Amino acid sequence: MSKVAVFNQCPGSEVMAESPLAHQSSVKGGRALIVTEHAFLGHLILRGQADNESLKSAVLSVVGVELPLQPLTFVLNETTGASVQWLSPDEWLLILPAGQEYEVEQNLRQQISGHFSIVNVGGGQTLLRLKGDKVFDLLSKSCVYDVHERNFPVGKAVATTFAKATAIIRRPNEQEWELVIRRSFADYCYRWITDAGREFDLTFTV
Amino acid sequence: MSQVNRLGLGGCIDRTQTYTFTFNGNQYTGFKGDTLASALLANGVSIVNRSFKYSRPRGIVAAGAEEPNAIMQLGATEAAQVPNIRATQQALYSGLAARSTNGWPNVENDAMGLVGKLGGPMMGPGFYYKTFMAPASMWMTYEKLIRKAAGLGRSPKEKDPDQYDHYHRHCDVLVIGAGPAGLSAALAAGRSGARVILCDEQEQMGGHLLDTRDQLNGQAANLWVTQVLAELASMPEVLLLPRTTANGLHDHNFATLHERRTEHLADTAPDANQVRSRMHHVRAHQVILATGAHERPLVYANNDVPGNMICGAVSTYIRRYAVIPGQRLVVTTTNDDGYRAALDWTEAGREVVAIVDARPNPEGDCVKEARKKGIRIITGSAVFEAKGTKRVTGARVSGVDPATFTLTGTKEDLACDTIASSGGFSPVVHLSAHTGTRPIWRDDIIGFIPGNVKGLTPVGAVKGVYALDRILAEGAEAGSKAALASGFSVSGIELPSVTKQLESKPIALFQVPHEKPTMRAPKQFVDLQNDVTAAGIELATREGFESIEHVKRYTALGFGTDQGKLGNINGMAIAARLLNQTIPETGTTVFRPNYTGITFGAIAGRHCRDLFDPERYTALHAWHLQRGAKFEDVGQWKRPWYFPVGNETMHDAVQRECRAVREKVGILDASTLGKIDIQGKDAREFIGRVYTNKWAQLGVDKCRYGLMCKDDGMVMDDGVTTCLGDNHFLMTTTTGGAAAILEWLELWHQTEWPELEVYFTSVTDHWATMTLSGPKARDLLSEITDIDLSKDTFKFMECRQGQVAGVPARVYRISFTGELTYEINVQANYAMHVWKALFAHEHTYGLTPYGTETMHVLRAEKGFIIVGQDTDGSVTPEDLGMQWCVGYDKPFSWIGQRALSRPDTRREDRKQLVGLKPVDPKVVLQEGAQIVLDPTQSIPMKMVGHVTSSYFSPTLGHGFALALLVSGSKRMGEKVYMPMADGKVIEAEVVSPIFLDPKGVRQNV
Amino acid sequence: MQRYSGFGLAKHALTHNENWQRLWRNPTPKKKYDVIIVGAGGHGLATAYYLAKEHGITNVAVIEKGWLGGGNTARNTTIVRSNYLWDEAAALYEHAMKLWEGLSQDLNYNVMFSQRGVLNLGHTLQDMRDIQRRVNANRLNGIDGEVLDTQQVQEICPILNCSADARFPVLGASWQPRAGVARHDAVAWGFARGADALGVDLIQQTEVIGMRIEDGQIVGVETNRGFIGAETVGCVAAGNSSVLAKMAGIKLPLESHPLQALVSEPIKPILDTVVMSNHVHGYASQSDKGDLVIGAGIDGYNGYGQRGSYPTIEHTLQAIVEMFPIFSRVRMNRQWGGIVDTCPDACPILSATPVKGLFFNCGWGTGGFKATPGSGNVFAWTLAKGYAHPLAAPFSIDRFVSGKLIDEHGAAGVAH
Amino acid sequence: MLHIFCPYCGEHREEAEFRPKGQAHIARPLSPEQCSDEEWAEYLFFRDNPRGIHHELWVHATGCRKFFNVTRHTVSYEILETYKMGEKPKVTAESLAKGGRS
Repeated sequence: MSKVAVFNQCPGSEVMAESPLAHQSSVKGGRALIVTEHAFLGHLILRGQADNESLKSAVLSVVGVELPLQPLTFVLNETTGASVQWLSPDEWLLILPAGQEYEVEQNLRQQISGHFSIVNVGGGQTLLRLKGDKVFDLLSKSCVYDVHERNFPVGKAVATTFAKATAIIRRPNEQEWELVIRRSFADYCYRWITDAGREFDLTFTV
Repeated sequence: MSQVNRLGLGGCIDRTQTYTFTFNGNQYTGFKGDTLASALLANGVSIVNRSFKYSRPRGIVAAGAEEPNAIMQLGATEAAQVPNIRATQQALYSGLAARSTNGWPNVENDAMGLVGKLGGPMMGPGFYYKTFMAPASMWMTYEKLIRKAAGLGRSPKEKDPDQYDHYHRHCDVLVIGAGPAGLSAALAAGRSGARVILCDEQEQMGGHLLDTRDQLNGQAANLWVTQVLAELASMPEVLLLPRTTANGLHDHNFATLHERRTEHLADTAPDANQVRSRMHHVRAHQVILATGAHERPLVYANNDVPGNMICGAVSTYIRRYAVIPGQRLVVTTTNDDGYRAALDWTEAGREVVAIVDARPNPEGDCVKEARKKGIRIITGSAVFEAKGTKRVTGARVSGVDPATFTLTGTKEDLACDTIASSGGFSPVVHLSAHTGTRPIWRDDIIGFIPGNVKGLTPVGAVKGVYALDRILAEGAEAGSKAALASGFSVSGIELPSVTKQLESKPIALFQVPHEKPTMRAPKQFVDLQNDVTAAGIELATREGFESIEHVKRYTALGFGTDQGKLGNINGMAIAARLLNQTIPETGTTVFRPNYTGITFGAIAGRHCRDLFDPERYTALHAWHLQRGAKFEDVGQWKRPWYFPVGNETMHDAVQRECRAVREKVGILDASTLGKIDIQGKDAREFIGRVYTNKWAQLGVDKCRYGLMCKDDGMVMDDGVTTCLGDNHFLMTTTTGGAAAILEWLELWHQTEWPELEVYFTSVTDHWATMTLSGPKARDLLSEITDIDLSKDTFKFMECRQGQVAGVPARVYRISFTGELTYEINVQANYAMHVWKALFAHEHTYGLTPYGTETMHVLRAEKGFIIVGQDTDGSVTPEDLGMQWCVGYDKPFSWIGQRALSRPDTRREDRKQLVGLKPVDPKVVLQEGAQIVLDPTQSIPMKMVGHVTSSYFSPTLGHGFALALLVSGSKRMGEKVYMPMADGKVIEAEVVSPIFLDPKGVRQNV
Repeated sequence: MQRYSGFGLAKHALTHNENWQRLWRNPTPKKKYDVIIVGAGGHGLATAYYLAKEHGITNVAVIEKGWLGGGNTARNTTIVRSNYLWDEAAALYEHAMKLWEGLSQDLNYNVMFSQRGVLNLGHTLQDMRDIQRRVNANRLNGIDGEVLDTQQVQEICPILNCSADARFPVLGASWQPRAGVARHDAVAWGFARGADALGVDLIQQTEVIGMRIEDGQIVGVETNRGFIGAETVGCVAAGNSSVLAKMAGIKLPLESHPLQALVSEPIKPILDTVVMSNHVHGYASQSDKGDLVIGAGIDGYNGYGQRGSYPTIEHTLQAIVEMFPIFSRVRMNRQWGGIVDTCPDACPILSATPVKGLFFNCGWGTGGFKATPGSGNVFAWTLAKGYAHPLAAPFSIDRFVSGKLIDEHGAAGVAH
Repeated sequence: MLHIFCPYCGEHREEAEFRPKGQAHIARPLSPEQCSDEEWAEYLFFRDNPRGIHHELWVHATGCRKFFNVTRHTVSYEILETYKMGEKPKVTAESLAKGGRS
């Protein structure tokens, strides 16, 4: 018997999932700031030693990208949409297409040796995508972190404060930004964003 | 009234846009581009306020942030009221409604003025410390009267209709002040491609260049301003923030900038989506301080009568606003700048009676120009007294010897209605001092300049450089250096040509001596807003207040809304003279944020109302709302407190919920419990070190309750931890402790035991937890699960994995109610599905949702503690009678163990957890009631403990409580007493804290 | 000493206020004193005053590195109350409260002690349990106080946001009517004037730079103006206690943190009582001059800079706007910081030390001002007798070894 | 507001992301049960609390969640270095005294 309990936490498609913002309604507005929730993605926290070769090779073979060792970066698999993000020297966030988290976890566990952990956290966080000319302004109103393009190029990912909550900010491409927020704070973040985005005539799709 | 003082030409105002406004109920007109002050002056309004202590009439003195008198109440409606607006910094807008803050029945005729006149001599500094002491009982009455007379404007009585926000910014170079120094600095830095922020507190950028007589490139200086601003605006990395005051400069170059976004347009934001003002939180790599200097007035007798102004303000009103604030001007000055006011005045076509210059032989270019224009110049002299009460009617002039502080020569009275004075300049060093650096006194410029602050470069007038060509050059150099220091390559800028002006040196004069001694002369004001006089400062030093901080505090010098921008240096200089010290010996004042006041709303930003603090919701929150739950705040979480049905009271609802759990089945949303996933081969060892009890033998799929202490031996958290695999545990924490406990585990791992192979990951939000509790729990759950729930297969304190309502779930058979309980955990996105599936069987099993209150009653019946309610940071596991949960012989000295053997923790008479049963079964003890053994003793009574939890139990049929009681474990069966506020004494019997099912039969069925 | 009165004011007015006497002398230090007090803040001056007045010990020097009353005495939010939870702390603060009640008359100096009452708000059920517990304990200790419900709170403070839809609704409060505020500077000046009149030397602008200890006995202090002898030395130098202790080779269980406060611009009277909330982290009162006096929290890091972090100020004003939405358009005038020496149990240290004759009075955290006369009174007794006053005894430094802490975090909280 | 270099994230971050955790390098005694009450009290409560150079523990709470050490001046608030757990400070009150810097 494995020393770690792993199980598929996703039911079949007959079970209706509810995102953390299920109770909130969409806001219709302009195109200067468009926020869209991407719920139900697979989120795994991977922890281990950065010098563990099996860790690196496992991530490469299972997720198809190099394990990012450079602080504050993440790597996107353009084909699958999966990504691996550096969170700390021994911690990474894997965001996977919906429903793949169990398989990925199993595959990683088979290939990684030594001291590591993998934890499914998909129920506990959700992802917002932001685009439009006013994203910089919205983020600047909300975060103490410098989101100017000189400091925040594509491929950067930073965990920081977001208003009075916390968030991970990611920049997958020139046009888009991503916010990973915690489930229990999601309603607060929604209210904050809609309030702070009011002057930009925001659109928020949940 | 028409705009009697408006000049026909000139000024940066838009004469095509006329605004109507009111002041003290009278209607006036002004133009777009006016400030409230310039508009009032244009309309010939002299008296704008009454003074704070003596109720003397006061007029406008300055044209900017240093104005002490023109303090207004603004707002046409109640909700839009703003107290203490400086008229000199408030842009005029259509419909603006302003009132004076003092003066009854009005500022022209103020009844309190009489009190000021008669009582004035008794109202020296600190007079209230010397009286109002007898009889002692009368102080509160005296105080009411004192308070009534105090204060300036008033707070609105309604909520603010406007919104505010924050903006976090980062830049390479922050330039504060957009005068000549700031503009050239910003331009030099901006051209390098650096990220530059240029802010300026005024409506228009340009600072002194907007009203200077100097020309740039042979043209009016403001043309150069327009050109530079246009170039800056075209640079993508340069941000221009006009109407933005840098009000604080904090550690590591963190600046707070307050941007007024609609305050210049209307009482409230014209568009509901606009923010009224915005705080920019700026982290700058380099800061260039280009804040300029404030002109100092001279201190002479009756220098507060309306019509007394500072010279620079006179020029500003004439040149920038095309307003001339009087008919006949006398200038009294110690420097060349005073002459500019006279020149501007005479060019505007009104009479300059004389320029009175304290210097014996002034020879600058502007002196020559004044002579050329035929203005009378009286040298070696000063105005020592102004005549008039509601408006200046004349100036008394005498020869003066600053060195001996005496008047010399003959005296002469000049008829005039305006006296403009200039005693030199005080650099605006404020921001440089906010992180504790003291400004440095410079005798040559007769002022303080900024001390050394890392990453801060003062430039221009703020460091005592007043020649325009040098200001521009230094600005450009500082801008280039700052960009260079931030890693950019620079090429410099071409500077505009400036006609060199020959200046003669200023002379140091602060207070002008009077023919009478200071204590007997008419009042010579130093701080106009707080009615601090030179005599007041003299009295303070006579009474032993020799430190400048004492003088300030005793006289209130500099404590007004202007924070002494005009008066502080004069006050220091006067104190220095009286104490026979130099100014630097006397000490500098400490400048602290804010530079100018900022509304609370702007500082609070968007973090108010429902955004004051995050509300955290579980995945089932919407269901609770729909079911009509009342909520309890637990940390940031909103937890259902109870679920009233119909018109039920809380008591009724809780009794019903309790019965449902004890008799049928209830369900609690326990998702807020902290959950930490722990993996690694040393997970078990680690858990054993942080919990008080033993974990070595816990098998897979088994659960165990654990207590956590700090290393001082005091209980800090508790919860159930489950072994999911040999190297895998799931720890639960209290709702409030979740984040702190995760950090606690990381702390120990990262700092003390990095060799242990273990990782912690928060899964609090990931798992939704539904606690199904009651005798029917098994029957109900078996309807929708494939897990074998039979008693002997799935035992108490075990965990199983399976499907619940088609959703993969971990089910823990643990109990906080004492009943048969299954805690169903599913990935939170599926929680609502499972919850609803359970409620599909609501009526079959009598399933009842219950809240935290019922949970508390049920757990207390079982004697289960709530950390933070039954403990308070001074309670050990032993005090709780939980020796069963303490592994005294564990090989590792777990956190808290050593502290338990200290003398005080070994004491036998510590407070211990007990149960209390009120003798009257109907009584519910008050939580927080103090316990005594002898209720007949007199006060102070010897207290021996207090009630921590208390409820009425429908199951027991009586009230019951948990309490911490001195030597409680030895008092079983004894009676204790609780003397209550209403005089009643409640009697209770000390019993075991476990009131129900001590053998645990019910949870083991 | 020239006595002060309303009549005196009128008399002096006739002579143009030219005959007022100094409040204190500016003496040259003597070679030796019976007692040296290090630190001329409120507590140190009160100690000197009571040493002279109650124990007849007048050969006393108070040595101050800056100006008297210039530390936390000049930087606090002036709140005075005695509603502490534990018997030991309550007794000490109530002793102070009783002295406050006659202080202006005793000193012949109006310290403007205004007993306008203090509300400590409760926003959660646990807040209310703690309030009940504390008020019950106060009552049985003879300290005034009652528990109010939301309606009663609203009646006492009509401008407080008591609506049920506030983020953290006000569930009730404790109310101590005898509590209030005082004029902080006047307290220092009144004690200084009183002590000086009794013969105490107030030596300002003189810094202690070392302790001279012989055979385990203090014999005096080294200063930047030379050695000054005394076999009894009491250190009462909040914000500098650890530094002084180190000079004597002693380590204290203290951390010095920045504590910030701020005032609004003066406005007409609108807030007639003191309102404090631990839960939303804000407290406010209105000074006689009209300023709203607002306390912010302690910054978490150690700091001797007399300034703290801006977010602390920001958070405090968010709390104030949450509690008093009508203040949104009132402006903050200035902020400042003090240095508080905090103890692990949020209670002070009034204690002898391993060095004979050397005593410390420190660690008051955020609670020092309200204790000023009481602290000085029991510390004077302790210095005069050489052993702890009964009210000071529980606050010995030994408690950190035995574990007998007096945990006042609940009552002390963020708010003071 | 402090600007703190996180040695794990490799860049300066705003104070709002961090939490101070008191004096650094306070090691828990390896054999607590062998400690005297005085020694245990020393470990629990007694701190250097210097006016000047202070080595202190911080955690990058909303960032990488790593604990690390900061050498900071408690009057000027200047941060002289930050360093990872397990490392020793390069700047100390003694080294500054020797180097003549203040």
